[in-house]
Amino acid sequence: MSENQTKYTAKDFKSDQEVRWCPGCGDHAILNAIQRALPELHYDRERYAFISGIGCSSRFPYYMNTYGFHSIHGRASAIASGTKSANPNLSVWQITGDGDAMAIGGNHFIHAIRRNIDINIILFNNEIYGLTKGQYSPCSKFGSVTKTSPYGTIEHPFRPGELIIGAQGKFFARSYDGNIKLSSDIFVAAAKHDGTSVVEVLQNCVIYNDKTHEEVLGKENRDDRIIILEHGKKMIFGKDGNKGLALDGLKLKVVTIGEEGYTEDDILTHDAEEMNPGLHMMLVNMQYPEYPVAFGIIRRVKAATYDDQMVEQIAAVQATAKIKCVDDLLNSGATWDVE
Amino acid sequence: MSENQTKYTAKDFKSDQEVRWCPGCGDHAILNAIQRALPELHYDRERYAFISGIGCSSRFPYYMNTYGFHSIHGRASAIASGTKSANPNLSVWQITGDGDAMAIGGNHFIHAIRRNIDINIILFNNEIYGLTKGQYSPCSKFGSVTKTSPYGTIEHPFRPGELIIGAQGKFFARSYDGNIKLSSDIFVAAAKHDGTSVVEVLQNCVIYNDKTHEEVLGKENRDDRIIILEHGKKMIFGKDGNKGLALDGLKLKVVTIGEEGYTEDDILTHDAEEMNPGLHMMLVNMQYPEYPVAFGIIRRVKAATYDDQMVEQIAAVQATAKIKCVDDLLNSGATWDVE
Amino acid sequence: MNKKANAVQLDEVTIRFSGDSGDGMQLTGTLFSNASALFGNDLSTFPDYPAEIRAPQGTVGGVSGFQVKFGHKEVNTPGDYCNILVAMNPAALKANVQWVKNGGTIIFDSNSFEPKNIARAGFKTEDPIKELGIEDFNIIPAPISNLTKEAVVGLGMDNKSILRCKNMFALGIVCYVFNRPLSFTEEYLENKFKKKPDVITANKLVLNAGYNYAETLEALTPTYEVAPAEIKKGKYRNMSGNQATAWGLLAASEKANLPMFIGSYPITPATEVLQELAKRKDLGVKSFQAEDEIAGICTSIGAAFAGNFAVTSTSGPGLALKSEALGLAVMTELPLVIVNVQRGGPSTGLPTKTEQSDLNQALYGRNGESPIPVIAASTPSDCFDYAFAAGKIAVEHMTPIILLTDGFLANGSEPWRIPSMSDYPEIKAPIVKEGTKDWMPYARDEEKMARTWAFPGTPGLEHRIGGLEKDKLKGSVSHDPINHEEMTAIRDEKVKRIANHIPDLEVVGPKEADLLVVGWGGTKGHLHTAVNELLEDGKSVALAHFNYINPLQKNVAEVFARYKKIVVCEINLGQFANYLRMNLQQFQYLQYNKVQGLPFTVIELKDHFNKLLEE
Amino acid sequence: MNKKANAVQLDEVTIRFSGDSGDGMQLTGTLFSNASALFGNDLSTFPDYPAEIRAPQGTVGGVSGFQVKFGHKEVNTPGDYCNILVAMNPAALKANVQWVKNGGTIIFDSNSFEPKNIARAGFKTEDPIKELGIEDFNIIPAPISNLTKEAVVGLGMDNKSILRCKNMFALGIVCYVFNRPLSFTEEYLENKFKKKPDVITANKLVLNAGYNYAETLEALTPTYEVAPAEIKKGKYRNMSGNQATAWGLLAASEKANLPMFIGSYPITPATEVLQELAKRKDLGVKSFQAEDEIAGICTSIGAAFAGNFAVTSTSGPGLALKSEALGLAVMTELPLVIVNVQRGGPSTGLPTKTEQSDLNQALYGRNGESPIPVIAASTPSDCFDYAFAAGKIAVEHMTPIILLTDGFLANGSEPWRIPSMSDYPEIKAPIVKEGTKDWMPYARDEEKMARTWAFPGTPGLEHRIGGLEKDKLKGSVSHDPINHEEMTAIRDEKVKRIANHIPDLEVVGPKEADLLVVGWGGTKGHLHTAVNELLEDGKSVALAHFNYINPLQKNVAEVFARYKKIVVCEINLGQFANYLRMNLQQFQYLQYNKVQGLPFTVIELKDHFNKLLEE
Ligand SMILES: Cc1ncc(C[n+]2csc(CCOP(=O)(O)OP(=O)(O)O)c2C)c(N)n1
Ligand SMILES: Cc1ncc(C[n+]2csc(CCOP(=O)(O)OP(=O)(O)O)c2C)c(N)n1
Ligand code: SF4
Ligand code: SF4
Ligand SMILES: [Mg+2]
Ligand SMILES: [Mg+2]
Repeated sequence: MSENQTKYTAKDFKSDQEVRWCPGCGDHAILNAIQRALPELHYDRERYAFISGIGCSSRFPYYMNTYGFHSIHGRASAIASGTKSANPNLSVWQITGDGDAMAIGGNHFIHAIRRNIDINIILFNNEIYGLTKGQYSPCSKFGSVTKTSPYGTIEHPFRPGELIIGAQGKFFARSYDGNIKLSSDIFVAAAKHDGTSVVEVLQNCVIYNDKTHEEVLGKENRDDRIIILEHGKKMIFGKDGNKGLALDGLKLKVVTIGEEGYTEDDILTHDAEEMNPGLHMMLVNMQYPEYPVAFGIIRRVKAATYDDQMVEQIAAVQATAKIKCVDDLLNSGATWDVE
Repeated sequence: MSENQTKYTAKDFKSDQEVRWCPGCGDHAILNAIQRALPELHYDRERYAFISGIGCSSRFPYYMNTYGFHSIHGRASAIASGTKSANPNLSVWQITGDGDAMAIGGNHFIHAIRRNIDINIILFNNEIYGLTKGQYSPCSKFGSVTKTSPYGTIEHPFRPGELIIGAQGKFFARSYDGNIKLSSDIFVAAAKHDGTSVVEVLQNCVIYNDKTHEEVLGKENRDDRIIILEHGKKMIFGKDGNKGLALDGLKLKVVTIGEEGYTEDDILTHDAEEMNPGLHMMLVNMQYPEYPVAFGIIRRVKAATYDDQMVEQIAAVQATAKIKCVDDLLNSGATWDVE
Repeated sequence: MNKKANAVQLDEVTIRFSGDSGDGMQLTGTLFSNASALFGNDLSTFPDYPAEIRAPQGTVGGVSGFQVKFGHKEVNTPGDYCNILVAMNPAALKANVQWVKNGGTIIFDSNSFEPKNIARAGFKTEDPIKELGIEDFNIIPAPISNLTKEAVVGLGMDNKSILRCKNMFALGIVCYVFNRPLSFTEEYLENKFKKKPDVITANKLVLNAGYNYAETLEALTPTYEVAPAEIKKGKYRNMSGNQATAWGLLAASEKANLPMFIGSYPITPATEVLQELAKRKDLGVKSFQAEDEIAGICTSIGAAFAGNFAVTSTSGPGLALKSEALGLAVMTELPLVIVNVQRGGPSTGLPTKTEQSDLNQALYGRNGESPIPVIAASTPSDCFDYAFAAGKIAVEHMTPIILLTDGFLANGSEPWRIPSMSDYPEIKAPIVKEGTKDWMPYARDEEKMARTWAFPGTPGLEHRIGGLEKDKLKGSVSHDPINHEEMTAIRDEKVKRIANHIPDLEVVGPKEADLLVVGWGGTKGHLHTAVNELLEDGKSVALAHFNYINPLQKNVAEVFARYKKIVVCEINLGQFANYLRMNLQQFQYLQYNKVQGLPFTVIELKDHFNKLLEE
Repeated sequence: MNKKANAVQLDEVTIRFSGDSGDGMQLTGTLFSNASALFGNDLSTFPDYPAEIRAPQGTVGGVSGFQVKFGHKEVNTPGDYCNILVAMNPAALKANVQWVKNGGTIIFDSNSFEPKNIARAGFKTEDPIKELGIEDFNIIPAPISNLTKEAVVGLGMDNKSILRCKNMFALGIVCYVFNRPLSFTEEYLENKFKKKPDVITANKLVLNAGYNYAETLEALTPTYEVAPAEIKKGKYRNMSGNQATAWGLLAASEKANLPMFIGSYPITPATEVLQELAKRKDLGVKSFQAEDEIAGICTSIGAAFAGNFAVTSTSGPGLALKSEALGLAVMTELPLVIVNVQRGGPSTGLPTKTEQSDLNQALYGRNGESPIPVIAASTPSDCFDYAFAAGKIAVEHMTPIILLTDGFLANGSEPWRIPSMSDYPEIKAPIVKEGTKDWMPYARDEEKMARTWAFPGTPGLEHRIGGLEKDKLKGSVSHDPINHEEMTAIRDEKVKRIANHIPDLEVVGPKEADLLVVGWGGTKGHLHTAVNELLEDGKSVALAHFNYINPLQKNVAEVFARYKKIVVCEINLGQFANYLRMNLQQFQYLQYNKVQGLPFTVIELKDHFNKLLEE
């Protein structure tokens, strides 16, 4: 895509619509993060299209002063795929919730990812259906008590990153609502990546699933329970910056530098661009308390995108085609004259 | 499930319906393999329910002298989940094609797997839509020329095993139509496994995608291009039984025993029961020519099943419940008398 | 509680409680309604939630309301306009003033009427009362916030917790005005907050403070009394439409002696049906929250195949998604109840509002000739009976059936006399027994034309079903042209024959009259009230309200023939009217339609009927 | 090619080619048809595929047929019954004998009539001719297999390849009988097998062998001649319904000057629409094979949002799945053409057979008040025109529109005079230009009531659309009751106004008559032929065939009023008849319905109409 001069501030992306999320909802922060990210991207404002399904999170497009489409539940990936194919010159963003993307929208979601169509999917994961007032989602923790699971769920939750990689995901990153800087940096990277990029943002629903991420993201302990990965950098974390991830056979292991003989050299260096998904899979699957939860860009690998190839294939065929218009077509092949 | 005396032969599972697949279609062999497997299982015949979607492969239930349901395109996983939940005492099998399971049926497929409901899914993968006469499927190789891709597809195919593991798959095995013994053994193991088991069977469609698996499965070279994994056994393959898989950092490597200093000790031992999916993911992703393609039971790990837990949860609640019938319910909670 | 001497006797009263979403107005309304029910009034309630997303505090978009009408006669609607509005903030006043009867009473929290809140609510001046032109209403400003704070002084509560008790102050006021004992509410608080004695204390203090405040307040005297209604003796409970639907299905499952399975996906305003059933593990319910609506119905079809009493619940957009699978249920002739709680459409439409516009979809929304019976409930509590009826038809006639309710019924509630299950008929499932000789899956009984049901697991009955056309006896796939024509006719006739098993259409009012009002489903309360009032005025009018839609009852033509004019009233553009036109072409149908996401008002109905009578 | 002296002149002839799925009967039929077209006959063809799965060789289930009727007058149907049946094996004879005219000619491969094959076909005796009771037909056994082998002796071909040429032998025979030059077929073979000269040689040899064999065969003399039809001068090509649909859409996209996007999922019998468009990368078509039908329509909606000419194609079960998203297209008022190629229902039904039973679904299969225009094509080649018309309406009226065709049209074909695109009207998309001041997304033009279309990428027109109810001007979300009622009325009226932009209903036959035959969609050829024949017999009958269904044309009532009786003929249980009842209640409608997965026959139509005329 062609790029222009920076000319926007976050404010330019605010629409005139009153923001209607609950006070304290994590969605507000994510909205801020996107509005902060876009000015970094140098696209003209009219080239953005924000497309969502249904859910609290999916109200998002109304709050963006860009083109927007608040569609129907679960179908945003398909609609966004159509929009991007129809006009590859647009910067297309899908906004979706854990229910919207992974319950009813699961099929379109994995197929968009498989096709590697160049859209940016921001997945607001609050592990609950917010808009319908608190039923469990496919991401709710095992045993969650919700309105439809009064005795606790009996379902194993999806781990979004794992499913995405299983669906041939080429770009996966994780952030959380509270970290606007991290989110906004990741959104910029996601937009710059060619192909489907999925960013899971852990988001707090104050009303129906308050503090679901607290164990990991609570301010107290956060530094010891999360790791923010950066491509090319050592996998180091912790309040004191002395913990790290090392390899133990085929598994990952948390070690403390300077203890049990571990030095910084033993710590793995993050390679987001490795094609083989093995290690990335382990990283997305890390769960507290055994591991810190991984944030940042976990996987970012290059591959042909659907929209580019569509354009190229059409151009290649047209370059040598005999049929240039419908009249040509109608008169092509077997015809005969009646006189 | 309770077990009975063996009392059946393959013939007992043949229905009176004329088998209507093309002569030479790989489906015939898979039918044979299932009819050979069932007598090993000791269930009474009436406890089997075969449930399919739509596709050539999905005609399968008609040919089985068991309960059967030839449903609608893509929905077999959901229907089978309902049948199993309604009567956990049944042995429920889903028969599906690559289009049925992974195109239109993708969402139900990954959710059944995630829930780990105890059904056996046999996925006939011919990398094409057979019944509709030859359009590409989500599993068709990149660049495939088909009726809907006259200039070659521009889509990255799913690798079923990878998607299944990404969806929290607990049992995944791979076989091919030509190997009735292998298929039948795997079907028996799949049935014995508690939880969703998915068996991908590489199947040849002689009419619309002939020889799509030939490069790997062609008789000539097959032995050097596939590896049949067995739990607890070394990962050895090749015509001469001297090739094997070893670890190279975080990656797999094909080595020849006795060459470059490799001995049998360097060869990995297959552990299908390892919970961490990292290595299993690498195994399902092995592609010729870099690697041999893996067959056999690649992953088989234990986890709570949806149907068991549903039964247990109901039993636990009922054990102490005050409400035993609808009259109790109607009279429970806040009521008042009008006199 | 001392009965006040100067209490004014009223026939019926409508109160609307309104405030911010967080103000607890639904609870306040419910508690007041329950107290009134306990007192012996008949009543009807309806909550008016804000649209899906909680708007910022203090804005009109975030206002939540709850209306209750109670009376000493039969009460069939929650009332068009209210006599009393309780408004907890300026936004609540603004949003609801249109629903107050001319000259009605407005009690509001005067502490919240300060400039910031007034501006937030979108008033242009600082005097909302004047701006709204309601100076001559009975305006009662009450310093609710401040008095609430005072009431709990010394308990050491933080401000937020204190303000959460405001609603109890309002409730206290209203209880005083209508002479309702506080005991019921106090009991409720004690049960609800068992583990938080502080909360109990605080709430009780505030409740009583409100009561006492009202007593000392001149503006409120005289107090009112709505005498108990003369309602049938018995044990009562409050029932909302969704709860009644869920329970009616449970009743059918019990009477059919089949385990219950519900496969469903949450959607407003149908979600509570799933939620109610998910609670009922005690009754063995298998509730399956599916990944989407398609899986909702497909798991249910799978469960029906396995021999369970199978149900799926949804609202309009979800029913659309179920269309394809509905056809499979038609073709496989499996029993299945589809509950559709209608909301405003098309598309996502107005999800929290009521409408009757899914009738066409229920009747025709499938490929091919795909007949499905359709019935509709008409009051919150009769959802129980029609859910039961749907279950009975499904199982006995071996067919999917669609039960239509709507947002108005679903969320509305009314007192319900608890029946005994022994009053309900058995449901006889045509299950094939083990050992049945020469059984054929698609052979059917002569009368109902229902096929029989063989459960997987039964030895000797192994068979295969599916979505392809079936041989009319063996059920195997058949491409035979004549067989297809016969099966098409059979499926059609099977649904038509249900008419032999349902009660006749009954009419409210005279057997012959100038005007027959026709309605169906959730409009019954309003139509009934309007027609009753016209009858009291001596007008020549009657009401034929439909619960059975496909097939129509057998006596409909005979009923219609007795009236000079027929007007079909619906919350849509005339879907039932058109359905009548094609089924009973011999009559002329006038239409009265409203598509505002709201129920009819009795007033507008009466006006319209009067006009028709004069023409 | 020498014109034979003793050739008998015929007005029209119907031939049916039949054999195993692998016998190449579709190709044989197509080549013969093309040769006839080239010769100047008018014609109509229809393939009769076996049901979805290839049955084992030699069984009745595996028989594939191709029927062509050609004549020197206008030919509107592929013929009810055939004059000549070509049967390549016993199963083909068995499956098709019911379609041979009494006393007709049956040419069969006598070599294939050996015991094994006879048994496979399900004959009980060894003499199929006798068993079928057709001894007095004109039975012509020809040793096709053996003579084919002889013809290529010495070419060193394997048996399988040789037998693949059998169909050319049969073609040769028929070409001789009807005096068709072989040159056309030879040219075809040369083109098709350019890279396989051996195959060309073999096929040509066999073709000529068949021709020569027929010449020497007494039973076939005299030969027949069907003189060229007097058809309009011009350049012609053969068109099947699905191809015509795809190309008509391309034409609309070109005339609208918008790039074309199709999001679709394969389904019988609609798949070729997608396939045809997937080929057209030369014309810039973006074809998106989606993961399911929902994604098919949703990608198209996304493309329409982005400013493409968007299309989605499917058949009944797929349309059911698109129901919910159709509502979104209605609400967002985006242009979108939905092609639905009807097949036998309900559910999977009879996927390879034709039916007209998706009309209800097209009209009503959505939640809420969700009006969508519906039009239907009526011949294989006029699919082009109605696809074009659908595109024009969609874009100019800013609406989704459903185009109905059916399996009979989709697979049938007929010669088509190639038009020039300059004969087609421009399509004017109401696109908003950059710089438009004070633009509002839901403001609309007075006449059509279409809103305007702002493409993402245009500076200054940033806006948001969606499935929630819209403010009638700004397009933002609105929960206002009155706005909802107005928008409901606007959406309804917008579709009704299309009636101002479509041609009037035309009648075939007299302006007034005893009987008006009414049909719609794919039955036109048969109805037309039947009515024409009755008119020739001097009967008082006329035909009103509908292509525009919603809205109806403005003159329909006026037309209907001129006839004594109206009979509505449909391949369903009466969906259009019911639609007419509710729209034009003042008329009485008789019905004539058939639901066998087959088109009407002209004979049964005439019989029925004659009966009605006599009553
Ligand atoms: C077809 C359909 N089914 C169901 C719904 C009801 N519904 C709306 S949003 C939602 C789930 C929302 O959860 P999520 O996507 O996680 O978003 P959140 O509200 O948590 O941000 C559901 C079930 C709907 N609108 N449409
Ligand atoms: C709702 C719906 N959409 C589309 C179809 C058409 N259809 C039938 S089978 C099929 C794909 C079959 O492919 P696969 O599942 O791989 O089975 P195979 O025939 O290859 O065994 C399609 C697209 C259908 N029957 N129903
Ligand atoms: S309900 Fe939860 S997710 Fe929705 S706006 Fe409120 S806090 Fe946010
Ligand atoms: S079309 Fe292909 S998959 Fe289908 S029956 Fe024939 S060979 Fe098998
Ligand atoms: Mg959520
Ligand atoms: Mg396939």
